[in-house]
Amino acid sequence: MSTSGPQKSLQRHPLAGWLMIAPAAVLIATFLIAPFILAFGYSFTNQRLISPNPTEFVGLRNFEQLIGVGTLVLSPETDDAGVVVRDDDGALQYPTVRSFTRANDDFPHLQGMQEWFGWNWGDDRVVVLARDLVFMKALTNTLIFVAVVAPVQSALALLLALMINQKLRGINIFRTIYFMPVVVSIVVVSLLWRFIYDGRNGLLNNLLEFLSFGLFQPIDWLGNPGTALWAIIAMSIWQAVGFHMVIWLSGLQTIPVSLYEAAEIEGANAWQKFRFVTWPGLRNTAVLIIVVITMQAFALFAQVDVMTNGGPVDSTQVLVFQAVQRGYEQQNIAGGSAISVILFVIVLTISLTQRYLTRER
Amino acid sequence: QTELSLWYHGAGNEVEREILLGIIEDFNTSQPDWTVVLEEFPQAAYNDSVVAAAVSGNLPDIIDVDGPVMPNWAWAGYMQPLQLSEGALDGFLPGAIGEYNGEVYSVGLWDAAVAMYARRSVLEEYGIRIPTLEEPWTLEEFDAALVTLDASGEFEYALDLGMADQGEWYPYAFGPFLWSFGGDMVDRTTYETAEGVLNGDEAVAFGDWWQSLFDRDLVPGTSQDMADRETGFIEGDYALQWNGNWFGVQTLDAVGDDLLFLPAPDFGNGPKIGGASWQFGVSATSANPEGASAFIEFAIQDEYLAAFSDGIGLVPATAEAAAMTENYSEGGPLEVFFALSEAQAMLRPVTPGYVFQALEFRKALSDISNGADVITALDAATDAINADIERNNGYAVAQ
Amino acid sequence: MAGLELKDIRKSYGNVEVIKGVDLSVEHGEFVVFVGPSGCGKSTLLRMIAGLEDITDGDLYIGDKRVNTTQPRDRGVAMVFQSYALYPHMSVYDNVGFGLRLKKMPKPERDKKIREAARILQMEELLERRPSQLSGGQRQRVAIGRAIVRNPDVFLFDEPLSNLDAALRGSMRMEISKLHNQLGATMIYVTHDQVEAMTLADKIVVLNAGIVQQIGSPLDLYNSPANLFVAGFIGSPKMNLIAVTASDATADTVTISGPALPSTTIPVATGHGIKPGDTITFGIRPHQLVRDEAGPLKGKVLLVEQLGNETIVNLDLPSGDQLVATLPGSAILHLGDTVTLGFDAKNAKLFDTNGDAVKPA
Amino acid sequence: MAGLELKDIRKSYGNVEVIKGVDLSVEHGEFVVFVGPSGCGKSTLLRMIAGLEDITDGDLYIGDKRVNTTQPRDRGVAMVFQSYALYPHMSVYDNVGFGLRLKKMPKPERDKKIREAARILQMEELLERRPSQLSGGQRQRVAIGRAIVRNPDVFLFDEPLSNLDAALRGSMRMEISKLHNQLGATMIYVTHDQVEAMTLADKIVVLNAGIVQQIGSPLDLYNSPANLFVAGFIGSPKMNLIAVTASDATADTVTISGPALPSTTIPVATGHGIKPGDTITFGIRPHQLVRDEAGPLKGKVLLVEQLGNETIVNLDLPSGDQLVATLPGSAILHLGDTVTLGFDAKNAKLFDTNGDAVKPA
Amino acid sequence: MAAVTEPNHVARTTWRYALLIAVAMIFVFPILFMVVSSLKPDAQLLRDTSSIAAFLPVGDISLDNYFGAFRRAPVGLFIFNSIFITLVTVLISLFLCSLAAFAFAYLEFRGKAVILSIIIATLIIPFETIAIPMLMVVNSLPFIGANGVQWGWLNTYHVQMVPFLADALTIFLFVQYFKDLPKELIEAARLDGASWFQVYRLVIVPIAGPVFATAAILKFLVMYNQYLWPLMVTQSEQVRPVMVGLQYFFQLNTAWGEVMAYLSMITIPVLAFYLVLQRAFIASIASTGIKG
Ligand SMILES: Nc1ncnc2c1ncn2[C@@H]1O[C@H](COP(=O)(O)OP(=O)(O)OP(=O)(O)O)[C@@H](O)[C@H]1O
Ligand SMILES: Nc1ncnc2c1ncn2[C@@H]1O[C@H](COP(=O)(O)OP(=O)(O)OP(=O)(O)O)[C@@H](O)[C@H]1O
Ligand SMILES: [Mg+2]
Ligand SMILES: [Mg+2]
Repeated sequence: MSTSGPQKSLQRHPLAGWLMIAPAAVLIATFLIAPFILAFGYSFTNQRLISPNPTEFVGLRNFEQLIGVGTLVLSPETDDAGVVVRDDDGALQYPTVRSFTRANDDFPHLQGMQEWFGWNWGDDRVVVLARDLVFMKALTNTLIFVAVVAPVQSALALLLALMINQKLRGINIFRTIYFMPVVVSIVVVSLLWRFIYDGRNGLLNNLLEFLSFGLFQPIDWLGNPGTALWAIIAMSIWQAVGFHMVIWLSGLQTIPVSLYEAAEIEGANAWQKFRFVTWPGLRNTAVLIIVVITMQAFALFAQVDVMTNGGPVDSTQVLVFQAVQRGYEQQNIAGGSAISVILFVIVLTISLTQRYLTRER
Repeated sequence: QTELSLWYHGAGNEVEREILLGIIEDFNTSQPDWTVVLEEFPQAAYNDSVVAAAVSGNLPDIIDVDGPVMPNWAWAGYMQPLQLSEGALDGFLPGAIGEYNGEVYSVGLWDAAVAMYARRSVLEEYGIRIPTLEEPWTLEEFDAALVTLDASGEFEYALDLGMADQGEWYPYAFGPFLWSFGGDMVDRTTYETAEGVLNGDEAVAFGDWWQSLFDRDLVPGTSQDMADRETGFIEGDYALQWNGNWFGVQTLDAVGDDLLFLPAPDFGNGPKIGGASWQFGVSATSANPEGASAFIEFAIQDEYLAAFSDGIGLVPATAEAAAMTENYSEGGPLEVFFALSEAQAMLRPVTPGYVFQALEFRKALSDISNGADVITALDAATDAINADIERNNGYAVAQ
Repeated sequence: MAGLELKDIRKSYGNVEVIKGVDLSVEHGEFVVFVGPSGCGKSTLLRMIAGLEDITDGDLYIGDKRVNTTQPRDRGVAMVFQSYALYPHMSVYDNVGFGLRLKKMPKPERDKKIREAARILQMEELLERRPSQLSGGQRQRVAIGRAIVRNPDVFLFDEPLSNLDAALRGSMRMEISKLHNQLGATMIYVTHDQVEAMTLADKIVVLNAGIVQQIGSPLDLYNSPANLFVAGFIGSPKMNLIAVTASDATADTVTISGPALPSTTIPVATGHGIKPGDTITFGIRPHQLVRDEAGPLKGKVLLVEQLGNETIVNLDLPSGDQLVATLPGSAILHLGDTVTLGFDAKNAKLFDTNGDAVKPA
Repeated sequence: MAGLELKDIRKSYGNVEVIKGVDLSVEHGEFVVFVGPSGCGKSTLLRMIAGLEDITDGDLYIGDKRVNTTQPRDRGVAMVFQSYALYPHMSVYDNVGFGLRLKKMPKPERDKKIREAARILQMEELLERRPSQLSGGQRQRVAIGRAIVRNPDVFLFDEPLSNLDAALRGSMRMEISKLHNQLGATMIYVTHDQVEAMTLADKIVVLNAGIVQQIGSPLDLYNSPANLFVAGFIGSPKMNLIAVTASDATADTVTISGPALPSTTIPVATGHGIKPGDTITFGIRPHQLVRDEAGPLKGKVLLVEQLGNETIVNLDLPSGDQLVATLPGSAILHLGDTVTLGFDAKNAKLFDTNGDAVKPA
Repeated sequence: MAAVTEPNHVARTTWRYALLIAVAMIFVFPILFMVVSSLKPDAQLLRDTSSIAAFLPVGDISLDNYFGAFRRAPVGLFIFNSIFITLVTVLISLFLCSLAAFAFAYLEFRGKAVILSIIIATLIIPFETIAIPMLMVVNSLPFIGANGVQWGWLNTYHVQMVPFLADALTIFLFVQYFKDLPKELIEAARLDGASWFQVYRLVIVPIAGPVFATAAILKFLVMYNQYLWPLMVTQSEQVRPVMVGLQYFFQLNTAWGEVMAYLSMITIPVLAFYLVLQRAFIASIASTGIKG
């Protein structure tokens, strides 16, 4: 250190820095963070949207309610002789889960739980029960949705961005067309896709039938628990891909042309130019896109609200939809807030992991 | 003059606005004290707007409220009882009177009713008896009719229940089936539990039958698109349609004299349809409740009831008014609906918890129709409803 | 075999023509240096040969193939960019090895080549750095390394040594020369350094404003510049050029005189076409001026630059012309001193009214 | 008044110290040139003076003010970046005028200055262009223009002429020199061009690996290099350095001999500290070698470089050492010829075992 | 243009266009459906949804739905409100967010990393889940307007704008982009005497054209499609935006043709905005080589 004591760095500009971020920071604190903290607070109370009853602190009850799980091992029914009973098809018979979860004083901790999933363990059947089955399904569906949408959508968006970043006459027209689904409100697009997915004579079924020369059997895309989530996934990707295409495009433009020239001379083909010049040059953009898509995927709401309402049989329940349903429709702000908080914690964990993995080394 | 604000859910409907503005103008000129000012909201957003306003303390003087929601708002303290003169509600259809906790909080200028839309020619062709109010279809009869119609191969589906409409339609239109089976969404004696009524044997019987409709492909499922709902019956793709009176005129125009509006089937405990539609009430925060009540009392005059009915096709709230209308007067094309309302209408559970119960009922129905285990689905709804009641201290009225 | 043939090559940016019909043929294995003032089109020409710029008009052959529309990667060229164009996200090692990697050269072989190049370029200790952590000269060396590992048919160098110090430049020059001998590849080299041009080139191309002024061996250009431009451009300090009048002309001499210069007779080749009375230009290189008390040129010292081994003197002639002379050693001169200089008539150059050189005897 | 004072300035990047304690004082109005091999820290030093890099340790004074933590804009310096750093979105005119605009100079005055700079830099016709439409040399001139219009107290030039041709470089050198005289500003200049360094500098600072090797006037450095590094670095072609043994030493002479050199006695100043038997280095500049049939150095011609006015000859000595000689004119020599060279003993330099110069007599 | 019309070049270009067009087909149909449907009467519109006719202007074509839409709702007013609210918000937010991002990307100061992390974390919060608390917040804020200080922001334009002036996505977008710009430009400007704000305004903003265009487009979309919030805070028709207006068309019997007409009309401003900004995009492509 020099004689004049510790040096102030030239690169530090606290005053200018704070002044520049202050307006945005204050706004975000007021309109995002403060409400969120309120919501966070609600999640520990029994706050209702509408109620003459006073709000009470309930501790973690809302969370326990949401994430409570239990297991139950069912042994096959036996007859008086202790021999297992089989039905006509030879399948084992088990007591109903209901008999344990409803008014069964021997299993008070299972009261009101529902079967989530189960498997066979020898002759026994293990059942995992959830206190809030809808929430659990919403949670798993959300994770599936994110896991599929985030990579697929970012990759497709990049592909589109590369396609329309060419120097071609009329490329603007295509750029505009690719962006169109984003321009139309998601609510409207969702309505439109209900027509397309219609199980009887929707366009998709008609098209597939036509393409397969009539071999294809129409599927009730949104009415079938096996396909509904995938239908929503496909439609969501289709709808939002233009949004992220635009972000990729702006990233593409920061890559200096001279690097492509150098690579071209060194014998790189199109893929190699992408792999070694474009992709590394898009690093910052990629981080942005992945984070944004992940966040947006977690926030899935409108499509479900308009297209399936969480059905059929909860196959399209997702967290935000549940948060909204509980908060507004069911007037249970506390419950909705608790879901928001759980969502926040999950996403924060994921994004911290993401940032840790993609940190600059 | 004191201004009274009035919120109404009909934004975007010109006819309603005209009539309402007419009433307001008449009222404003009829007395010197009050001036009513109208603010309209789109229906889909109305409840949320009111709740938001309540949360922020911005309610108007007079609010428009959907009948079954009223107890909830009254309980929450958004509304206060009306101050109507004695006998003002004489002759009103029960569905048009919003009573909660022994007080009248709201009153409707009309009621709505649902009926089974059918074509006389079709029923005759397949030899299906045309039911009457006195002798409605029984469960077996109705089910058989559906099977017959389906078996004919003429129709894509025998019956359209309107599963495309995911809102209040389910409890409004299908709740009465449950009631007719003998179940309910909540035990109406105490309003404190759904156990045994929503998951009792009657309810399970209803659920099984309900599921069978879908399993047998007699009716389109929840993924039905809105276009099909609107055109399916008219185009002849659906043989029967369970639909509200607001579609009556439109369908009549398309189908003509062949169209029949049939009463609800009797599933064992008498035929039922839902009652209560939009009604007017006074907000709890109104500084001028007497003025607000005065306006409401002014608005429920027969001529206005008739005007509304003529304008938007709903069932006028009194027989006198019905007589003055095009559609519900004697020999009018929709006359039958007035009769249906009178004879079959039953209110949805009059409890603040109804709002929640309706949601659970809706979810259970749609899960069942999509193959969920009937008992499990009804149990889940029952538990959820009970939990909600408990969370709200039994929806006891606050002191 | 990769000779090069440029036939009436032209290039326009919008309305501006920057290359105005260049004809040039380069033998396989030749070392050609492009020189010319800043902005004359050297880089543009190189970029056209590399395939990075469309050729507006004319034909370009590499080997026997017309390559006007061949992709850069298929031309078999390597290029060192004036602006380096290093890949910012790759280490020096990877930057240099990139082309080899694209060629799928096995790792050990690649490694050998890279380390060899690093050794030649004296940057072995920099291999792990990123370009952003390098100094200007270090970056330039990486750019050179990238080209030389690749063994192309044609090397294109755009001022590759401009940011290096004299010593390094000297040794790099050596290395490039060696490389040229070893590989026998065709090399095209742009430089502003006269020493580089003179020492490396088999053939120098002098460009000015998009037009080739002269093509020839280094000594040709130095000794027999084709015109005033080349005369002024080649050689440092530049040739003194003084406007004079031809007072007399025989078949093989021209006698000139002017305000700056008493009557002098210069031997020239026959057929020179100069008529008495023509205003022509007389040229003499600073190195060819010697102190000679009897010499014809006398002037006041304006500026003295001591280079150690020699001294550059700027003189003000009474005519107002300026004269530069390079005197050996550290001549002791002061501003204002009067110096008299002479020269050998056979070293003098004459340029006719068009600026074209008059052939010397 | 803006002299400059560097006191034990140090700079580290992470663990690597690249400037290792530089002490330097620059008088107001002085012209200081930094030279040194590529990567020795010249740019880093300049950037620290400009305030673009934190000073890791030491004190920097501009005028009388310690400026270690003063913001760049408050230091009154202008800088020409090695990589130009032109604003891509501004025309040349605006690039040059940017600093003036920030100073709120009235438009007409600004216009005058910009046009004046453009005239000096010979780029009047480029004023409307964007940087991307310029050649390398043209960009460099814009960068210079941006600095000179601003009349700062201290100018920092980082290899400002490296991309210019000899002629232009000559005239730019002239202009910078003129500017220096006119403005009387302090100038710090990095270059690799020996001519530039020698002609422009009042004082040259020779750096190597972050350490100052010698500070002195150009002729000092040339004539009395302080150590082997400076001897080898200054002068082109570089000084011949040959390892020899001191066979004898008196108070004012040293007699050396070695395989390459027969016994020769060199006059030196007293107190030289060389003992007989020491292995020392003998140095002689290529220009100081003359053809002399009786000379001590005889070798085979390895390489001949014809520069026109002089010829550079590389010789292989029988000892295996190499020797470079610069002979005047176009000496006619062929590879393999044997050449004998002599020198004046008082031109010879000796360096002791540590590489430090032995004072000449 | 160069005279490059070699056969393989033509083939390549043809392929490119073929691919572009194929992909375009996948994306173009919602707009096509919307516009075509807006010209059809309800019955036909619904009948056509199951066939290719949905995309063809066949049958009974007229502009009736447009007149109908205007009768049903003050379409002009809604569009004006939305454009006004959106444009003002976009402009201010681009400024505030890019300024903050500038500081995050280039200035060092204590606390920066923490604040940036918190801001980015707010990306996670779906608006729906904090709408009610936010309502309480705005309801308790003062506003200085024409009538002096007022408490509560409901039923105004600014309540629809202010909460969205700064958002994490926009800031994040700018930060990531700024990181890619060459640092030397900033250094040069600092030496030229620019203050930080001048560096931002005169150097960074002009060369960051593409990201400004991108951020503007994205923000425009988000703002223009606002639904839940305006619904909660606008009680008067005078300040309602288009998406709330859309609900006017969903009655007991939805007027599908009018819905489509209305949607077509409200989509025009978004498309126009996109097209205008796309120009900025192209212009900035021309001046690449920023880093070079
Ligand atoms: N960010 C960095 N991290 C690590 N080392 C660095 C960094 N920047 C520069 N260096 C190293 O510091 C040394 C000095 O660099 P500097 O740019 O000052 O050299 P220079 O003297 O200007 O060289 P040149 O003449 O080649 O431009 C170099 O060896 C360089 O590799
Ligand atoms: N995109 C462009 N638009 C217009 N003019 C251009 C463009 N690119 C280059 N030029 C002009 O073309 C001419 C030739 O440029 P080029 O880069 O070939 O010069 P150069 O000979 O390499 O010069 P230098 O030695 O300075 O690098 C220059 O005058 C330059 O200004
Ligand atoms: Mg160039
Ligand atoms: Mg440098």
